[in-house]
Amino acid sequence: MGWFSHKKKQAPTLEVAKEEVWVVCPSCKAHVYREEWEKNLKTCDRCSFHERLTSAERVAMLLDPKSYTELNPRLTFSDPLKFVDAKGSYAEKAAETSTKTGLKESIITGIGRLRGRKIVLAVMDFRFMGGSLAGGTGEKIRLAAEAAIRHRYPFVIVAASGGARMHEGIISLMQMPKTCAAIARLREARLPYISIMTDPTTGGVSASFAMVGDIHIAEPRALIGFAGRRVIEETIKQKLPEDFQTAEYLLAHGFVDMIVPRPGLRDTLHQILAYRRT
Amino acid sequence: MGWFSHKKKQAPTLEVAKEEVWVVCPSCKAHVYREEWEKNLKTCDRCSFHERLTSAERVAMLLDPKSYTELNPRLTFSDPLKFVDAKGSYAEKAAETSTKTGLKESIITGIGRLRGRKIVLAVMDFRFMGGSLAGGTGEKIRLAAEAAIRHRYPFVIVAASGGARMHEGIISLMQMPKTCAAIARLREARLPYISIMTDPTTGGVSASFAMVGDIHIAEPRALIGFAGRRVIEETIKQKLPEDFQTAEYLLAHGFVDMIVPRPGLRDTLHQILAYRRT
Amino acid sequence: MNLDFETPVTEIETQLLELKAVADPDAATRATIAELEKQREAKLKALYASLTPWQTVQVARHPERPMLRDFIAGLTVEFVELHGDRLFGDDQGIIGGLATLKNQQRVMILGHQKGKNIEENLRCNFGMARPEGYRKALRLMKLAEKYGLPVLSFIDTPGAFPGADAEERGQAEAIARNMMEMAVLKTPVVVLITGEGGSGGAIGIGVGDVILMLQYAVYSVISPEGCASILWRDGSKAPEAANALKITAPSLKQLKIIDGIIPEPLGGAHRDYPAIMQTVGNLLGKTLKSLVGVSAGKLVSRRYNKFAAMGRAS
Amino acid sequence: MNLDFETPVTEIETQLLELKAVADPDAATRATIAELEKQREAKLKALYASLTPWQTVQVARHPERPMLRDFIAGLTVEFVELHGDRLFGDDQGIIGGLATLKNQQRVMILGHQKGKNIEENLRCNFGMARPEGYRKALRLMKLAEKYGLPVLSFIDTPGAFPGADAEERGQAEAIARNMMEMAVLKTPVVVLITGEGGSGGAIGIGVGDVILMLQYAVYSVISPEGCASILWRDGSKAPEAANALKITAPSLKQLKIIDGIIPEPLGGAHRDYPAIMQTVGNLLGKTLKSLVGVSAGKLVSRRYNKFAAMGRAS
Ligand SMILES: [Zn+2]
Ligand SMILES: [Zn+2]
Repeated sequence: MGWFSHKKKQAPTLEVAKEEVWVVCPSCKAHVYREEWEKNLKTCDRCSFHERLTSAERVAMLLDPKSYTELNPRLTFSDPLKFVDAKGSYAEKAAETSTKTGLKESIITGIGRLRGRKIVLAVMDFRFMGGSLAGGTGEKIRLAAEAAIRHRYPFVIVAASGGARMHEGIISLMQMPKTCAAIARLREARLPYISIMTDPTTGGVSASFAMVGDIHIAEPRALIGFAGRRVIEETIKQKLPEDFQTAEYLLAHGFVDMIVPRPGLRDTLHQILAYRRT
Repeated sequence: MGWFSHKKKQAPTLEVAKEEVWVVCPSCKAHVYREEWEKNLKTCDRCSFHERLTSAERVAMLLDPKSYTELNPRLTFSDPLKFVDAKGSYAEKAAETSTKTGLKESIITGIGRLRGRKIVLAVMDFRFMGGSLAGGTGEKIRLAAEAAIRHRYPFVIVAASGGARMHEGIISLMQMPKTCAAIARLREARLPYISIMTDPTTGGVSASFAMVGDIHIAEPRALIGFAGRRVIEETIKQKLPEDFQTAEYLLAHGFVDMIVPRPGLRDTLHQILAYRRT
Repeated sequence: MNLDFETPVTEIETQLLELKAVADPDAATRATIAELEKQREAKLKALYASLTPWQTVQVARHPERPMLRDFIAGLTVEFVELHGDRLFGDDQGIIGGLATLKNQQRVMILGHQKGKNIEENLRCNFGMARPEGYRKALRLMKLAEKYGLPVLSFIDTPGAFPGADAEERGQAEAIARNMMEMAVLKTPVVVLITGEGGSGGAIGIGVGDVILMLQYAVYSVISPEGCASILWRDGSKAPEAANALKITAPSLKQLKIIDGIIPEPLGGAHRDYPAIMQTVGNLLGKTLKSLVGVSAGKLVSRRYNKFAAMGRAS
Repeated sequence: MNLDFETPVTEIETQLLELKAVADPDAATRATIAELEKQREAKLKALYASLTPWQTVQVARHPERPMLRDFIAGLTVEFVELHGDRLFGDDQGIIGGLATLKNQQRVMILGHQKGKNIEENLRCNFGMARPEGYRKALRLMKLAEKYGLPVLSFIDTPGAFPGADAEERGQAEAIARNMMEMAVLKTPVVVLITGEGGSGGAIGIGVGDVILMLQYAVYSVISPEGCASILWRDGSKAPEAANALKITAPSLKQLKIIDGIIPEPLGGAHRDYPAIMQTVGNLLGKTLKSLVGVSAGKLVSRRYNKFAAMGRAS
């Protein structure tokens, strides 16, 4: 849904020379010691720019070391529509992406400990076709939610997605109700379901599992929204304000419980999850 | 809550000479045959002005003849605060009103048939201290809701009130949660609860049982609102639009399901109540 | 009003018009008229027997295609419209209310409402709903659950309204919440895609026990134009995108997204309202009968499994 | 900052200030200071032993009276604020979040938030909430129900905000819905009136199992000024109205509207934050302990009976 083009504008890659000791913040251009940049989990404490993380980095940052066992590691993308577009076949493109990233789909799910507490964690990965929501993604979320219910663990999801993956057409669209039906079961089981919205959380993902969390935590400045900015501007024939569809905008409009800089995420989650008494 | 003063402005009495064959519509001043005025249940089909009805008129207009048995007819106002103001004692004022109107409180409740179907009907009467909500009013609504649950009849309420009655102070305020708790029980019992908002439905009544109906039916041009118009204008230091807090305004803003001219109320209720299958 | 690809038919129809305009036509003229009518029907049959997905999109978007109020007029003997979301407003892009079908079955009907002219379209925003529309729909569905009424959800929208106000008031939340609540609604839900199944805007009221689709309706994660402009870098490649996206009823039936295809009269529903009403009415009657006896628990678990199966690596 | 009726005390305090300003006071000065302090306390005790309802209103509205964030700071070891109603906005007139009390009891705290200066008051609208504030409160209460957390609702508001926008977005609906849902919330609810119990604005988050009230708080169906301007035709008759309306804690306890009065330190809570926090903390702890074991069903039926009894012709 109009999000891939977005990739170029929003996520300037990091200008860094391997042996360089410095990192230049893509947003405010500040020069930051590489060490400090890593310590701050690739965020800029001057302008709070948050660089995208891989799912592996996300898991490492949230869970206790060596506490993570992946669920459904072999579940991979499928090609229900035998989709071919101007750039060739979806199956090939996905296979390529898979080899390049080592990922089998746009999400990894598993069970691990967060400061000692067992949780089910699902983490999307923008590198796999923009973190787009497709059959495999929805299925892994559903299976993870079922695992949470079986073990009675809280379920935490980290959204990072350009929306539904067009290449799987209607199957991708159906992952929206499918994941929401799974979240409804979590609610029935009175299990905590925390949604962490990172940059970007858009389209079909914002309009499904990401937006029905008990508690919504957004990373600063994350782009969170349903319709594409350009589509909206064409519709209303006006420029949108700078902060439109940012985490801060959603906080002001009532859709996000809190904005937590990345370094504070793990402790905040630990804090919140202690409040479950059912 | 600031509504009595309202009585003078909003409800111009009917200029009619007993033996006159004409009635002058207080709103558009049209001359209407008395017979036609009565046939239209005291409404003007030129400007849709709806004159206030007494509770007895309301019952007669909605229920099949001789099908109405009153519930708690002897339940009367009480004076928990022994309230006395500049105009004297509340107890005396209420007693006077009672003698003048034959009413014991601002509401009458009972069981009757609406085109053959048994319902519990509660009808407020503006003549009794502006239809204000006080201890006796809340208690009769609660008891009526309990009767509906016992008999598994739908509950229909006709609101006509200036809000909570100051003379019973906090007791009046407590009728708001008390009635809402009774409505919650109706919901639990899956019994239809229809709220008919007539002129005026304001203050504590609009902010309690009148506004949590399965279906909201408003009479045309009825004044429906929470805070007093004058209070709001003082707060925002601006004049409010003419249609502010009218039934039509609430329809546009999503708080009323439909506006039904009085002559059509009985059939509409009959229509709606046929849809209950639990 | 005929579609571009129906030009062969249009030509015959223009001739027929001229001939029929003749006051009292002689035998020869009458014979030609009959012949032309036979040709017209054959042409129409041929065209509609091999519609391409992109042509199907045109039929699905036909301005005279029956819209929700037409279905309500054609399928019910009574409709009591209910307004408002009890929170913010009364969106005209989604309407709904209590209804009695011709077979006397009482239901809650809701769905997208498009306009037949510019004035109606401005009022109902071309069938593109705002959050308050989805929240009204949810209120009506919960009311149906309370009264024990089955829900009939009609889908025909280009998509959820992509406006700044809609975004501001939580279009994403409204759609997500609807799907979650519909997934566990304790009453039968029948979904009928009649025209355009516009992505999130459609699935926002599209979770049900039985999903039916009119023969020439379409249902897609993105419009063919949108997909073409992104994956083909060229909006004019919409026909290719339409092919690739598998958005027609036969494809969706094959992909097990829908449960039934409702045949349309020759040349599409817009050419014969009574016929489509008859077909839809019968199928709805049967479908409801099959669902009404099922316990709420069983309905909900079957619903969960139905959507769970969509996208499982078969 | 002293109140008008405290002028006798203020006089003594001014003298004390002067004397205490003396660098190293001689024995005589020290004796006078001690004497004056004894007199000050006696004066304060006398005044507060016989506060009129109208004087109580002044104390309840005192700008330095502890407000919700003060109670949160004083009663909890952890507070995780939660924002937004997931529908329209994040009202600052009502705030809430997860909290751990000093006795390690985990709760959901919510309530009206007033400001200590004009800037804060503009942000939180003087503690007068809009519909989105009540809807945020309801979301947090439902979350507490899901997590099995008791709810602590702090009341301190002049009333629900009487603005055109608040009316437009359904202030009446938001308050009515809250009372209905709180009536059947399947978790313990403790309500604490700390300052002004402003009519509908208060009861909108005021339905609970135990209703506690600070000694000098007030709780009324209408402000004394509002009542006076209507029933006495003269706003300056507020003191009479305050008497007639029975809005102080003792009267409300007698009328069985509240379950307990929390004693305040001499001269009101604003004169000794630590003391009031201590008292409130202890009572809350005990109250919660008494409720936590009770089944949800019993809580809800007792709640129903509690409010049913209010106004029954005794
Ligand atoms: Zn920076
Ligand atoms: Zn008139």
